[in-house]
Amino acid sequence: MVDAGDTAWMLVATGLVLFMTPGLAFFYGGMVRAKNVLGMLMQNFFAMGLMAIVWVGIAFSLAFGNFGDGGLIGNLDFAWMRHVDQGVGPEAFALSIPFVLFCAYQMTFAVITPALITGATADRFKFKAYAVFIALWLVLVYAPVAHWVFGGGWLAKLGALDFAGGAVVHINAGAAALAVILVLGKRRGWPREGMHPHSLPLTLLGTGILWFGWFGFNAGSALAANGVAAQALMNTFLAASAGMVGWLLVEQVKEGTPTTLGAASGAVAGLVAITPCAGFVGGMSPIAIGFVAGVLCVLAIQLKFRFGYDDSLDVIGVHLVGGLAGALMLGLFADSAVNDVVTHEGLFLGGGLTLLWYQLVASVATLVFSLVVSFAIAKVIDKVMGLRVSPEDEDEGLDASQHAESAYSFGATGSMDRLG
Amino acid sequence: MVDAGDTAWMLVATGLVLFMTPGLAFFYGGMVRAKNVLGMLMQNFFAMGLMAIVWVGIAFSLAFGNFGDGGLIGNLDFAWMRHVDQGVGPEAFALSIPFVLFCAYQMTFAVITPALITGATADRFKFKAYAVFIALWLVLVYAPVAHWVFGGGWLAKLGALDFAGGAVVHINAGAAALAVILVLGKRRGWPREGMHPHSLPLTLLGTGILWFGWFGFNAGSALAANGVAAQALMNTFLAASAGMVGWLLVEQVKEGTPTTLGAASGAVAGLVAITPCAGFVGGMSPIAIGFVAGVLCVLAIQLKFRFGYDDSLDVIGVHLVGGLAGALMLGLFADSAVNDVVTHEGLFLGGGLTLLWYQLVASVATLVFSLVVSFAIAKVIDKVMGLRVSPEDEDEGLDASQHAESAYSFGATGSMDRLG
Amino acid sequence: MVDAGDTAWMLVATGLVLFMTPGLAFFYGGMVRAKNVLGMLMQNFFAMGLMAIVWVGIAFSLAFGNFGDGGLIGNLDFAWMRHVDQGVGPEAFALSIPFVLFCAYQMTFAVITPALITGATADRFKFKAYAVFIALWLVLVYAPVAHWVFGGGWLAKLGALDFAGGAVVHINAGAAALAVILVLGKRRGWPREGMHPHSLPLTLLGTGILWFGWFGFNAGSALAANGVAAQALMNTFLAASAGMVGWLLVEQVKEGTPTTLGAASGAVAGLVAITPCAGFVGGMSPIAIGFVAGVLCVLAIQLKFRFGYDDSLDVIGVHLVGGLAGALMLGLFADSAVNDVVTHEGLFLGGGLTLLWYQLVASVATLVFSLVVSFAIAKVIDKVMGLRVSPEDEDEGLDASQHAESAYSFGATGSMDRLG
Amino acid sequence: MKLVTAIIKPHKVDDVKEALKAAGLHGMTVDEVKGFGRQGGKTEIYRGAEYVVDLLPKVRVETVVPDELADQVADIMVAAARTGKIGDGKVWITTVDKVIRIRTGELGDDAV
Amino acid sequence: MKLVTAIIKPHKVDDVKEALKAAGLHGMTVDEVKGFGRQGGKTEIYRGAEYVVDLLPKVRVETVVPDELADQVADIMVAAARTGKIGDGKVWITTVDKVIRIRTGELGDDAV
Amino acid sequence: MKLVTAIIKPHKVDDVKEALKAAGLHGMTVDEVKGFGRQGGKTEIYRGAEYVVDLLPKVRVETVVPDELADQVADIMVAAARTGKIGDGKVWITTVDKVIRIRTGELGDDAV
Ligand SMILES: Nc1ncnc2c1ncn2[C@@H]1O[C@H](COP(=O)(O)OP(=O)(O)O)[C@@H](O)[C@H]1O
Ligand SMILES: Nc1ncnc2c1ncn2[C@@H]1O[C@H](COP(=O)(O)OP(=O)(O)O)[C@@H](O)[C@H]1O
Ligand SMILES: Nc1ncnc2c1ncn2[C@@H]1O[C@H](COP(=O)(O)OP(=O)(O)O)[C@@H](O)[C@H]1O
Repeated sequence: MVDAGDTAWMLVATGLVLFMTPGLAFFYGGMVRAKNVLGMLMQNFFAMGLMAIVWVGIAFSLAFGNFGDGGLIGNLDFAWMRHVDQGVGPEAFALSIPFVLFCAYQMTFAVITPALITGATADRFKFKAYAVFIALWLVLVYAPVAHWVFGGGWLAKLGALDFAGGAVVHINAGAAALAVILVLGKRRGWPREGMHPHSLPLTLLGTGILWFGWFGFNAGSALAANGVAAQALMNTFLAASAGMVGWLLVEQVKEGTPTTLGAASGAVAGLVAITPCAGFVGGMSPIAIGFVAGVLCVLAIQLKFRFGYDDSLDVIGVHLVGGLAGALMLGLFADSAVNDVVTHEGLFLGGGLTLLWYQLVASVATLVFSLVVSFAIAKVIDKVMGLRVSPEDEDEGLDASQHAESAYSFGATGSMDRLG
Repeated sequence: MVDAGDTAWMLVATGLVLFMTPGLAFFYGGMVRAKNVLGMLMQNFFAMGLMAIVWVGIAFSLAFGNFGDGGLIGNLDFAWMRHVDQGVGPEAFALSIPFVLFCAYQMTFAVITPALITGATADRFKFKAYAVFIALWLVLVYAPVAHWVFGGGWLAKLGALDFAGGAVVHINAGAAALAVILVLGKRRGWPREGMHPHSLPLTLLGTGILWFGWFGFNAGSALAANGVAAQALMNTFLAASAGMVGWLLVEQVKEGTPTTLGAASGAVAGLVAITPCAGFVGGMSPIAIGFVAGVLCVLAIQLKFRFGYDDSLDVIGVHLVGGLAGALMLGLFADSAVNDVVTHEGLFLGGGLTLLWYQLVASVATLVFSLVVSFAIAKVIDKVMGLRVSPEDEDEGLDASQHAESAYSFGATGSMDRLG
Repeated sequence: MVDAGDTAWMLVATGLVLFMTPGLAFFYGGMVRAKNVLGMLMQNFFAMGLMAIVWVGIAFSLAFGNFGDGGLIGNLDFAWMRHVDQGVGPEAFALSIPFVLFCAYQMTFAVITPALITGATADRFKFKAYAVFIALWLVLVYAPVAHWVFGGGWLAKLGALDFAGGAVVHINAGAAALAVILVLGKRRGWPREGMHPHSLPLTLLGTGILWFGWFGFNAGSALAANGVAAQALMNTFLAASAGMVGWLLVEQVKEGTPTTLGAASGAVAGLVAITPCAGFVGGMSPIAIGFVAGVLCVLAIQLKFRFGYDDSLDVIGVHLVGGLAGALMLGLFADSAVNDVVTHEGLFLGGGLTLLWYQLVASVATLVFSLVVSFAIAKVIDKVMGLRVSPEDEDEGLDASQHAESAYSFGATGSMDRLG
Repeated sequence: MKLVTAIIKPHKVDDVKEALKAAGLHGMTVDEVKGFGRQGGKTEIYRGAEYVVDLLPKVRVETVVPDELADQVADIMVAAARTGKIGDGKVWITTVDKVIRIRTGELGDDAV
Repeated sequence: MKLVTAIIKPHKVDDVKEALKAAGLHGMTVDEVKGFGRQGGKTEIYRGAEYVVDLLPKVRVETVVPDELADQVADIMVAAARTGKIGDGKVWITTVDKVIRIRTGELGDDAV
Repeated sequence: MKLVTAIIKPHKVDDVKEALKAAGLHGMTVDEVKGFGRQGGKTEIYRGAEYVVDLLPKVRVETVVPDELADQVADIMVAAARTGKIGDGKVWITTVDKVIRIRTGELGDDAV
């Protein structure tokens, strides 16, 4: 039966996660140069447009059809909104909210996950190629992985845990980001030139919205307004805080100066790492998880200079590494007192290595699958229509070249005359 | 009896709709030139100040007093907060939330509706005249129309449907916008000069907030955390997405370039059109409704060049046209399986032309009433105190001339000395 | 027992109050000069990091341990998250939500209260000294005062009322702000030079977020989704509106021009004043309270020029004065019909002077305690590590000197070369 | 060659540009500056106190022209930029020793 | 007439303006520029890596003055803008052939 | 002394800076300007209508150099800023009567 309290919370949680995509747009948008900010915002906002339609059209059904089958992919039972109505949905889902709300809530995940990739591909992804890429990616990569984990597929059956999408969202998007930039190549001038943020206040605005929205992302994944949701919210908060502190401490030690971008990035790193753990751990664990993630990620973002791939805004360093860290640390901290879904406790709670092993399997499977399929999609698109803008367009910036706009006009000398 | 779940949702929904007005301020504020941005923000924020007071003072009572009388206007039963308390209110309202919360929720609509007008009148409305205008407008135009539709007045009795304010909010504000600009006249230099947006990121911020807040606007109009609210949220999401895609497709075909402003505007067009339909349609209908609205509105905003009225930021093109489109499309798509309030189904669901006819009556009635009375109010204010700023003030910009401020000061040479 | 409706609301309310801290960051950040904006944002965001950890580590327990003892400070029962779980907590709390959620909700207050101080100390507080200051302050000042009032300490026992933190948050932070600036001294150049806002749109963004979030702050303080929460939300809304109108009226009379910064500040003044009253008053009282606060605060911010202390962004003028005004006006307007916790009604409702006296005691006690202890902490830190940046660092700005960053880079000539 | 520099009111940029175009000139460079002069400042309100902002927005227009056109171009600018109100700005002429078009290396009159 | 141009540190603008005012000068035009010089750059941190920003914010002040005042005005500016630390900037003087006040058409010394 | 002024494309700033450094020059001042010229404008779309933006972003580079270096410096700038496409900009040279280093009061060649 539909419960009003649970429904109230999930209505809001859906809104909160939806709001994260603009938040992500600003987080990334502030970090690019002024000539590319609209390109970045557009890619994120456009995901809110296109992904929603692809989701209800087919991807939701591929992810959640045949729920609990332990398999690789769903079916078409729910495609085109069939059976997606105000009832609580098939019994297997054990929902206390309308099924249509469950679908909308999951839709917000399907919007933001491909959008995460845009941070790595910043400043050079052709808009139309991007649009085609994310449409294919949602169906061919996201939907299956979501089925494996959230849809009762083989990883769920195996016993791997993922509360709100450490694997489905962060490892998945991070691996895809790596695949796409391997095809795209580096930005012109990188790494010699410092392509520094054009507006850190915009990035901090994004951070604030992300943090706020992440309460919906993680606590909403309880699918009810209950104790687990409350615990997930507390854990989310603490991990973000600890991630920030961890990242800043490393900066302080290494450079002598904590930065605002570091504060923002550290909080996000903590949020990423707590995502798989949010409803499964308790006590001070989230502080440990967030702190480790903050420290790890600030070190990980230096790898791109070593290996020479241009992960422009550090999607791999933060989401892939942070997602892996979180998924694995769940194998250390999972606590059955927090959530009885936890059947094998974490290593530090005396549960041995079992869960850690499952977590490793789930992480590696997601990583490899996403990397390979995403690379293939990117390659095909590159052949067919070109993945990257021309050098001239890149120099001019995405705003002018892809959207015939300019982001800012503060001065008095930007006058235009209407043509035709 | 007050239900905690429903109350939880409506507390939040009230907050969400409240947050839309700043969202609208940024949506519009980004589109004006840098010298007018504070003028725009001020008009929107000031609506949050003044309208709230006028609402609880008298307008709420005029809108919702004599609930269900099938008449033209309410009475003074609830004026000055009388009987507006923590109980569920008069039985006719059939509320499961405190009446004071219902009043607050409706108040947010009374704040944003007049604020919508400011997009059309950008850059030239005298601030004090604006303040007087919206105060009178809320009482003389908004309150009666709200009574007709939401307060159980003649349109409700007739059988016209309006879930969250297609007529009350969008047609109403759009028609008022047209009336006011007929009195105000065009901006100096328009249409020769391109008065392009000074900060598209600000506009996109507004878009993100509006989309987020619109979940409260539409799903909140269920007044409970139930299946209808869930359906309304899903529909709202999909219509925004489809509106964006529709608008961008037209841009792609016409100009070869999709723009970020187009993405923002298309999403808003979809949101406007779904507003009257949100809790009455299901399945893939919201995608059709949003898509048609996106396509229609991008074409409609060209009308101002044809007819020579300066609807500066396209309130008429988006809210009036989008509102009409939504109200009428409800006559096509209304589905009694979604909401048993629907007694005559839409044309496409085999319900014939009845509902479509009611919708047409409601739309035209609202349009004409708002146009005529708004025009009269604007004319009177123009006579008494002048509606428009002087040409010098307009050239200088509203920020300096109306508020003695400047919006931005990034540089090092903006020093000031204190006088006196 | 945990109630889903109440829990749904409190999950959201926690998110809303968390979101206020970024809001505050932008509200303040827009008001400082461009060279100091990151310094300001960092101080606020960093509070979200550090304060959360200090809170669950010890301060929560000091504030809420020994609940209802009528004493001066709590104990260590809940330190380190002990007993902070998914149950409803000790009976004395009479909660219908998980105790861990109560702790998270209160945590958001512990984050924003020290952050409020940053407005007074703008442009000159050394970042590391700030970090140490707020950590000590949370434990030595905030936790005890929270115990006195929210934790059933001596002021609660006495009969003083404080719905959502007029004393605990606003008087407390305002007095601390005064203490710190007495140690810090004035900004270089003040008051001769006008250090005007670098981005009023950013300040208005902050205002919008604060207003939105304040619904969670005040209506959330009901700790349930009930009639009192609804009333608190309505009161919060109206007081903000009336505060804005009051402030603007004074500007209109004094200077002939209402400003957008005035609109923002007036709304905040109204919100501050209604904070202690939100769940205890009804009818039109919130309009009176907000209006008086708006008028009072716009006059109060001139005091700094008279007395020569540099309260940079008017924390004292708005939070200390507004908080005092609200706490005392509760002694006038408290209404037992609104909330049966009110045992002595306000003077205007025929309850005599009793409550007013309690309110005065609570206000003065908080003010004096906070002023004295905060001053001592600031002095000690100043001795040990220096509280203020060097004159060169101040001239260069906090962004460069404290964080080795610059906030904005709109142009084409900000290129950088990577070192090492 | 001569360099004609004009400091004008911002909203006059388009008029000056059009006037130069009409006179057959093919290039100019503009930037936003702030001017202090007889015009005095404007008053802004901040926190209820009045402040004078005495550096006002202006635009600098620079155009390099052959010697014989300099006076004429200056006059065109003066005419196009005039509002008759205080703060209209100045035009001045300086001598340029040499001018080169970067793209082609052309010199002198051919370069502009 | 002479054009005296100064490149100075941003926080010295007010001092220079006051000094010119005190010397009875009625006008100047300023704009924000970036300077590269002996001062070297400042270090910024981005993503844990250090970068040098070697174009530093400066302000350009231009004032047209009668020939006989040029040296004196240059000295006033030098005095007002000096901090003694590297990066204080330069002042240079060039010759102006003609100056016109837009509002009135006045020429030469009358125009400034 | 001579003042060499270049109007160049924004993304050429670093190249020009490096070229000047390589040639042993110790200072320059740059600012962002907008240029109108043969290059024509670029098209922006606003609300489904096309607009031409005919003031394009450019950067002005100014460097004061000893007389004998002026031509050489101009050539260096021309070479470093050239893309060969329309809109590359101009370089011009004017005569400086006097130059002072603010910090030390040094004059002429010693000042730059
Ligand atoms: N001596 C000067 N040198 C350089 N620029 C000047 C000078 N005098 C005025 N200006 C510029 O011209 C602008 C207008 O000058 P002002 O004295 O206010 O009015 P007007 O030119 O109408 O007499 C100033 O804002 C400043 O930018
Ligand atoms: N040769 C030059 N031509 C033009 N501007 C110069 C030149 N040399 C220096 N500048 C300007 O003067 C500023 C200060 O110069 P710098 O060499 O750093 O210090 P200082 O003037 O104290 O010796 C530079 O940032 C630059 O703007
Ligand atoms: N006569 C001129 N005076 C001053 N600046 C000029 C002049 N002509 C061109 N410019 C500047 O040089 C830039 C490039 O000129 P343009 O004519 O477009 O191309 P090109 O220099 O390649 O022929 C212009 O944008 C403008 O800033």
